[in-house]
Amino acid sequence: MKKLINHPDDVVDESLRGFAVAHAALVRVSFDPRYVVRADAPVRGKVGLVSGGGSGHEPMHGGFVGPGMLDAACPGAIFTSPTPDQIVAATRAVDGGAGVLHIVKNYTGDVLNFEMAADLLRADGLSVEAVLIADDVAVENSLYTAGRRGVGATVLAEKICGAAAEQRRPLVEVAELCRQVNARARSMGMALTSCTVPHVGKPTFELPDDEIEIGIGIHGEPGRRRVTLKPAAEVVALLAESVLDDLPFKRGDSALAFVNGLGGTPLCELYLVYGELTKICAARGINLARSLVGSYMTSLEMAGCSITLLKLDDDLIRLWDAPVRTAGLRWAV
Amino acid sequence: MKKLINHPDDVVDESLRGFAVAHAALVRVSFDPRYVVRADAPVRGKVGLVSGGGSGHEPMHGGFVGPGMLDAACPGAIFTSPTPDQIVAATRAVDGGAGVLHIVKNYTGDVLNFEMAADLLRADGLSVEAVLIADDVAVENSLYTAGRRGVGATVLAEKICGAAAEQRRPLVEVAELCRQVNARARSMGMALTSCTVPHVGKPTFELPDDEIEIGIGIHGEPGRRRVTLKPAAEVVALLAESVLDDLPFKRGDSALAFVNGLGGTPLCELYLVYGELTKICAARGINLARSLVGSYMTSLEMAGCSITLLKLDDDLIRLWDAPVRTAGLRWAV
Amino acid sequence: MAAEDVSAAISRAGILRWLEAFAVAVGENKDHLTRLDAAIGDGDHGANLDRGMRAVLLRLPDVAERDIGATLKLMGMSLVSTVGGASGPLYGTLFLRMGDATAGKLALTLEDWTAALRMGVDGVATRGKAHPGDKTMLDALAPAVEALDASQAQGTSIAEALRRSALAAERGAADTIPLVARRGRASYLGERSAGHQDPGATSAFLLLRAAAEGLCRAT
Amino acid sequence: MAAEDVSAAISRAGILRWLEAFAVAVGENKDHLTRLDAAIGDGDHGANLDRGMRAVLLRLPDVAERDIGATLKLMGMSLVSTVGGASGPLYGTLFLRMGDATAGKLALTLEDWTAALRMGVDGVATRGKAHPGDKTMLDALAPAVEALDASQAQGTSIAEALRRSALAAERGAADTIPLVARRGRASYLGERSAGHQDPGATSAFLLLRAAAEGLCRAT
Ligand SMILES: Nc1ncnc2c1ncn2[C@@H]1O[C@H](COP(=O)(O)OP(=O)(O)O)[C@@H](O)[C@H]1O
Ligand SMILES: Nc1ncnc2c1ncn2[C@@H]1O[C@H](COP(=O)(O)OP(=O)(O)O)[C@@H](O)[C@H]1O
Ligand SMILES: [Mg+2]
Ligand SMILES: [Mg+2]
Ligand SMILES: [Mg+2]
Ligand SMILES: [Mg+2]
Repeated sequence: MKKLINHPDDVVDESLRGFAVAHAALVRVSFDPRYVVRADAPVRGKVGLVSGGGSGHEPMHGGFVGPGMLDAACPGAIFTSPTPDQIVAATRAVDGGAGVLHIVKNYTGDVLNFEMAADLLRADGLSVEAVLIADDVAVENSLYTAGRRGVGATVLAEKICGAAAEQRRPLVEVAELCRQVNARARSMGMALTSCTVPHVGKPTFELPDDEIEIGIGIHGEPGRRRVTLKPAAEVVALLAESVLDDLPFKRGDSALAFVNGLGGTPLCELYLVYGELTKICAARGINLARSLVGSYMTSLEMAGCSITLLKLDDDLIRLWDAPVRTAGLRWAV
Repeated sequence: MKKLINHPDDVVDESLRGFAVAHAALVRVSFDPRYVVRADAPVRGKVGLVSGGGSGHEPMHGGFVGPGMLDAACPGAIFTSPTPDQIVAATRAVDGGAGVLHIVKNYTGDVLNFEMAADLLRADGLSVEAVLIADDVAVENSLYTAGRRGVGATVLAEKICGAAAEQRRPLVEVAELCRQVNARARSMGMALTSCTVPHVGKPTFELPDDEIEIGIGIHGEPGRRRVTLKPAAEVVALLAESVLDDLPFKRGDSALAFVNGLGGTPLCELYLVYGELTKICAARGINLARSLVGSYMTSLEMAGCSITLLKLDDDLIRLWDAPVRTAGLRWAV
Repeated sequence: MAAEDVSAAISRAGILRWLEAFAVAVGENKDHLTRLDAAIGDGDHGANLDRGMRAVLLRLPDVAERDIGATLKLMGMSLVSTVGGASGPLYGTLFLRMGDATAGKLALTLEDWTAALRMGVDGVATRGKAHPGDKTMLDALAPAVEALDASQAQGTSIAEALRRSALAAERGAADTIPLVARRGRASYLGERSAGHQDPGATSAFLLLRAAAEGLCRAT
Repeated sequence: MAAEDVSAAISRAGILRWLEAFAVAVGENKDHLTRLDAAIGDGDHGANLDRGMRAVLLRLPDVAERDIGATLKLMGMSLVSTVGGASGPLYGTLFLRMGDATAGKLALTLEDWTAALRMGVDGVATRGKAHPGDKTMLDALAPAVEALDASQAQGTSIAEALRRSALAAERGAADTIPLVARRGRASYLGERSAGHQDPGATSAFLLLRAAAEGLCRAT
């Protein structure tokens, strides 16, 4: 295992310590329990947005804390959901009197920990809503399973709901918007290589030199299938078609395309992937009105990418374009 | 070789195509000859800033084209400097009547191609200045060699000179500022893994599982020495001490710290590195007044990082904080 | 038979021995649990539980003088706030509910233990929305409760009842091997989850084996 | 001897044969040059020159009717605008300067050729600020010019002169092996650059071998 770390037990705290110093103007960081809040939290009268999940997906979620996006993020151990006490403390820290929305990726661990936290908070009289993000088309959607995983749509939901909360929309509206974003977004990812969880010390899975995993999860969960290494055009077609067919996206739809790197794939490849995606969408008559290309929701040093498409309307475009000032996403401010 | 590409010959153009669509509001892209210019180029009365170099270092340089930073970037083949015709065309495209500054990383190829271009442009009556960036302390500085390589300081010089040009400072001043930034900055990098140039198809060098290369160049040029894999704290100490001793930085200095990822290293490790760097600088009495942490000057998918320190003064701080709106760096606007 | 009844009961010391034995078992089986979780999950179950049980051990002295309910609640709270993942809230719920069921008690009869474990396991089922056969920790926990019921009906000794419940949990864990996961991270694998033993069911077996070993040590 | 002089002279066709032979040699030695460059540089010299010479071949028909100077200038321009790296401007300069020296000519004598190559090589030295012994292409180019001077003094045939200059370039390239690089990317290696043959000197030898083969083919 080759990593720029000290002891595996200390990775999350030490990384967070660097993050806290680098972005001291934007955020405050609590180490016990562990959470990141925007420097000016709580913002009176604004719905607070809290997310969280395992670490190792940086910049998500801590890098999305700041004006126009999240009020707080709760980083768990690497690839392990945070605990209720983190979520409770973060929620209290950002409650500005208008209630708090928990944006939760649909993994059993995240769901259960956020539920326990919400139970405790509601028992104390706080107004808490939770929305599950479940946009990964690689997973069969069924009542008899844990359901689809939350992937790329999480970043989009956090940005869009963050803008809505900044406009002082009420909790029910922000929560409904979050459900809308989830309903209108679909994602699928692929891996060229595995990643190594520090305390495990060896790759999560083995992938032969000439194979790629289609439908990979952001913790290295296996995907739909393995196929032989292909030119990018074919890989993108595989991902894009699953995504486009699922909603389905229709000719004339306006969409936001999010090409996300998994951590070990360089930006030049992500732009190449985006170029391929624009061709496929053009052929299907889908207008890519907005885009985001970069490594925003990573799986440590895994090489690969995911593609997310979000069906846009005017409100969503305005909210997407609204100012955001976080370590990971920043514009118009 | 596992990459999200089609044919190795097409990587640069195809990646640039995706980049052009993703950032159509910010830049225009010419494919023959190949260059990227800000959408509103030329800006009348403003010194034009042009840089360029081999591709594979994204977001540098194309991702730094936009208001407050570069006016144009010339991407060469992967790790190969651009050609004079690209530089000539880009320079003409951004000449707003106040002259053009070429910011050139000190590699023989970059230097010679920019020189030829400048010769041609000057012969045509254009006012062109060139400044070499040579901040890599891993290389012995000597008149009898190609001299130090240009690394992290390039990004800082492009940002700072971009802000100065935006203020309509004249060419001689912007060029002098660029030389100042170069004189006040030092860098050193290290690699955990090699990278694979697409048309070569295999790793540029072999690094055993338990060794790292200290002083690596951004094209995989060998560094000062190989050492066994160490905890991040020791690695950062190795890099930081070389950097700090070279200028030297003194107790009481104010500095900007730039922790740069080489492409395959995840952000959580870079923040951890930054955390270690803050401790070392604190112990030396150096005040890290500004910071930049992320993968801004990469070597394809190489894992590793570089550390750059720039000695700040009030003017440099103001210029650093000034608005910048590019694909890769964006704030205050 | 009053004398025998008392010696057969579960004391506060027995509860502490149980928790310590579980912590030791988790430590010893950390890599095993991690390997099981790596096969059908994300390879952190061993590390998660180990982190949690080490935290529990550190805090046990705080409750040395408290009743069993308080001890179990503290155990639950510690797990909830240190484990994370799916197993944190689930094991946390198990202990919190067992703590509710034993609030104020200084010793437990077999009936008390059985009722408390049932309440805990029901809590796990409610929190996780899993059913027996979904290939989760419930597949070890539920048979353990049933075995306790059966032992009670047959009037076995408490030591024998605990032994049988541990055995039932062990069988339950082994029986997850052919199952297709319908809950938790393993469910993403679909059919490919069959052929592997569930890590959570395996740690649940360790928990009940620790109970058989520690709760009422023969003196 | 006018007849022999003419037959011994370098015609436009000879120049085209030379450039084609060089393109072929670069194509055939692409991997070899890449390996040499990978050892002490960045492994792109083969790809760089090959890209450039393929571009040159595509554009040669444009100058089929033009004089030698124009042909060499076009060659230089093509290399400059397609090769990049250090070798692009350097080889580009070589050909541009040779083009200047042969402007308007339809055939070259040995004197013309020697003078043109000297001008080209001087251009390379000026542009690259390198000296013989710095472990660069100059270490093959400079001996080739010297050999031509010597042949001229000795009055050898043009074919023999070209053969000797190729041989001198080959030796010069081989002699770079023990040298420590002082220019270009290889200089970053310091002492570790010794023991490897310089890629640019190697391609320069290919250029002069192509000249010996193509410039004045015996008919
Ligand atoms: N919904 C559920 N109900 C009951 N147990 C579950 C549920 N989901 C997961 N589990 C148990 O949790 C175990 C995994 O725990 P762990 O690896 O610590 O968490 P995570 O899956 O979040 O990484 C599984 O083996 C399974 O026994
Ligand atoms: N300053 C210089 N003067 C003469 N030749 C040089 C100089 N620098 C480099 N070279 C030659 O260029 C060759 C490398 O060319 P190439 O690999 O194409 O460019 P780059 O080094 O930019 O990758 C070297 O082997 C050397 O012969
Ligand atoms: Mg987990
Ligand atoms: Mg090169
Ligand atoms: Mg797990
Ligand atoms: Mg080279």
